[in-house]
Amino acid sequence: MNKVVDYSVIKPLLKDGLTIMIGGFLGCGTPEGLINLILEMGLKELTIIGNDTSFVDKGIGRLIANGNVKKAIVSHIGTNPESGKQMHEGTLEVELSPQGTLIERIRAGGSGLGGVITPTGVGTIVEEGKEKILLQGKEYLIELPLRADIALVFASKTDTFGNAYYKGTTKNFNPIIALAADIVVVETEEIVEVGEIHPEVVMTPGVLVDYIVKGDF
Amino acid sequence: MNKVVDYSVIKPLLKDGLTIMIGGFLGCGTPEGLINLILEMGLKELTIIGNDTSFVDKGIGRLIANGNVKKAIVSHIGTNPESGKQMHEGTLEVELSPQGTLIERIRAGGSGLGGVITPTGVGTIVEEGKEKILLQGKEYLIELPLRADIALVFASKTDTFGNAYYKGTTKNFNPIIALAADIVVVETEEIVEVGEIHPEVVMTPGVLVDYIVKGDF
Amino acid sequence: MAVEAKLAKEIIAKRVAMELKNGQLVNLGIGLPTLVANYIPKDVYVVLQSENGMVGMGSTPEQGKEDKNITNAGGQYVTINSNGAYFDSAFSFSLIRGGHVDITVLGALEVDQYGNLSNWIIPGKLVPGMGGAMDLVTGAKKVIVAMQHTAKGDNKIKKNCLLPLTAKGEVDMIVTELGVMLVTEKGLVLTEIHKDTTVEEVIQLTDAELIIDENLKVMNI
Amino acid sequence: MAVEAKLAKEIIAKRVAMELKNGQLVNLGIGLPTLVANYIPKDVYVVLQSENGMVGMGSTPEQGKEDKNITNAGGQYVTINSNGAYFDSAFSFSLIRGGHVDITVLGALEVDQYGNLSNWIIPGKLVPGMGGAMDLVTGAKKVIVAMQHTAKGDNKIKKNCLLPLTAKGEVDMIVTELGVMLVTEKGLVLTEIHKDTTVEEVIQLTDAELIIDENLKVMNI
Repeated sequence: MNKVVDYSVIKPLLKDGLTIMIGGFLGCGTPEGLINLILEMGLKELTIIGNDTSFVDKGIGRLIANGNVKKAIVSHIGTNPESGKQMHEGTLEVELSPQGTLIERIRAGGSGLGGVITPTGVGTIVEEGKEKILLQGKEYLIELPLRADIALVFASKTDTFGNAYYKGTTKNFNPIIALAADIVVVETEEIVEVGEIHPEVVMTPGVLVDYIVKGDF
Repeated sequence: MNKVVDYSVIKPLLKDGLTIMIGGFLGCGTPEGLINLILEMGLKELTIIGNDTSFVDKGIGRLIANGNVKKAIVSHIGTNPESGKQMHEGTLEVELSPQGTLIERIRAGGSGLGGVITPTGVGTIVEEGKEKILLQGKEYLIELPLRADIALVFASKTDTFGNAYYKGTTKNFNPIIALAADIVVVETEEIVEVGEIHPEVVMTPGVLVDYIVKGDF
Repeated sequence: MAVEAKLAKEIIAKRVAMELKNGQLVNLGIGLPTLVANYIPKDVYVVLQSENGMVGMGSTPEQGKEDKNITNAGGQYVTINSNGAYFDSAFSFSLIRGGHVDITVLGALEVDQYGNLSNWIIPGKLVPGMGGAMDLVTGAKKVIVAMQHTAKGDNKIKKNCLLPLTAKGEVDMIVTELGVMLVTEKGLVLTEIHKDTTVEEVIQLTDAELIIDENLKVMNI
Repeated sequence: MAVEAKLAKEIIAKRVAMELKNGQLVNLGIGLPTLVANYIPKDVYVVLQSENGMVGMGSTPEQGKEDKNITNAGGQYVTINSNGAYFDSAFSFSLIRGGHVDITVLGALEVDQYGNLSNWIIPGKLVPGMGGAMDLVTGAKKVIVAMQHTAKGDNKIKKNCLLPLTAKGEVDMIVTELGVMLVTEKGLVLTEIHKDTTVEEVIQLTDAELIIDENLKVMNI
């Protein structure tokens, strides 16, 4: 049950065509070592779920710029010109989901909920093709859950059991995607012994984590 | 903007007929001083939302035993014989909601979501009178959000701005009900200066808190 | 085979404990299921969840060392292991409903051959409420009912549950002092029996139609 | 009244800052709205939210003191005040969608007399995405659009937004360098104008039908 492994153990888990959730907000809190690994492997046709496509030289943005991504499910692509360019050229499919809806869809996927009932997007093109519902006199969209084959999580500190702690604004999507994928890989800045992260500050319990790699980036 | 007050300031906020959310799980993490206040005031016809009706001599259980409660929206009443007795006599209305559904309904009420789409309760009497929905081939119940006039929160430590920290299993419903009421009162074991609770361990940001009372119980 | 309740519970808890595998997240219900923790094999490491808000639940604290801020889902004082974590009820049920709990062990008032379970209400008589049971049974990967085979002379394993359900078709396994039954597409299969009982006795004490497994074994406890 | 962009933005930011009240939770969008923070009156204490995961956002760190783990929703380094708190995106949007943010200030491509807002897409040309804007506009108690009155000679305040909407009927107030407009049931009401402009000029530079408030004031900045 030793979860602490090298990148080489993660490699066979990553394959063309997978749906991958990646933590981070404009690159803050993204596991750059695992991004490196995907780049080195030259994976193709990935579906990436994350907050945004970051910048061309950072986080998810590097995967876009390198052509690894077939589809991106994100809330924002404006900081990465490559995303817009590939979208217009038809080589990248972009599904834009409002940020609060997106994170809630992932949370639903990881929490066994069948969808999200949100007012966000009502009366906009976001509602196209979606079921609407009237509840207590107000109109809502039903947004479907998201799950992934694998979640790539960044954590500041992780114990050998997988209990993870996220500093500052690196939290963002990380603790939520750790609920919503079949395999959860945590890349961490620091690995500590069990007991060094107090049960009060653990944000992702180790039971959710399959593999831990010490960040090398 | 001094939020730290005496029980006397809370008193006029509490009235007959209000809907009140109260933190705690079988009494662990319940603001007993605020329960005392309600008992002293002899409030009537309250609707109480919380995990359970605790024991006759603890937490919400004391309000039930004392006849302050008209309706309880909870997941469990089995540890308080008074609840069952009053229910059968017709003096207490009990709405039983599965625990995971109940907390998610409160979270929805506090998060602007129109409801909860859950598989829990499908095929049971819990689905009676509720809308069902088929999503991606699976049947779910739509459970409606819950909000309250006032939330009575218990916190282990709170700074003068209202940032709250909950020890151990006292968390339970507390940080969630703090999102879902018009007025939020935190009863705390310890009041500290701003800065003494690190931004990483705050579970309820002070912006959600209207009043802080030093626990006296 | 007539055994007193205490021994029956011990048999059941021992057998359920054998189902637990290394690394699993397990939720043990109040009452009999709690006893399972006493019989987990030394070489099997599981993480116990308590739905009020923790994983890595430890043993009962020594007298005088109780911490009022650390209780289990039954409201009793417990401890937490060094690899544990606390959280609020919303996250707790994200774990439960989201399929992150590998095994949940619960008692039953009735269970039937279709995997239906009734354990939260006897209308007009006893209305404890479902607590977290409905979410646990709906969300956990494997649902084990751990209970005495009969109650006050009534057979609890039914053709069809008569009491209101906790969940529909979610039970995977039933463990009693008489044996082990699996809910399968073909029906309820008796796979193990206690050494001191017979297939005939189990059939007689079971209302459900029982399929006797061709590899029927003696409970190895 | 022709002013350069920098001065226009200063006028707008100053006027928006006057809307903030003690104790409010405020979200300032990227760009012009960020400038509002520079003009908050000394006696007004507001808490700034950053939707990527913090309340109590502080000022820009000194050079060399940046912490890579503390950024704002624009990806820039920031600091946190001693009364602040960090959280994940789900909690962040519970605050936003749940009506806990008192004021959100955003820019616009277009805004109309019905309170409709367009600020996230120009189909076929510019598709940045909505980020958190749709949730902010839907969830915040008060929505203030802060923008220059016109863009490259085009009037941005329309009878009806032509671009895809960010949200329908959620805008409460529009602040430009020329004045202040409120979205009301009667229509768009001009309540304040800058001292260097005229009602005629504002009307000319506004496509929406403007109701001139009978108590029209000069912007007190």
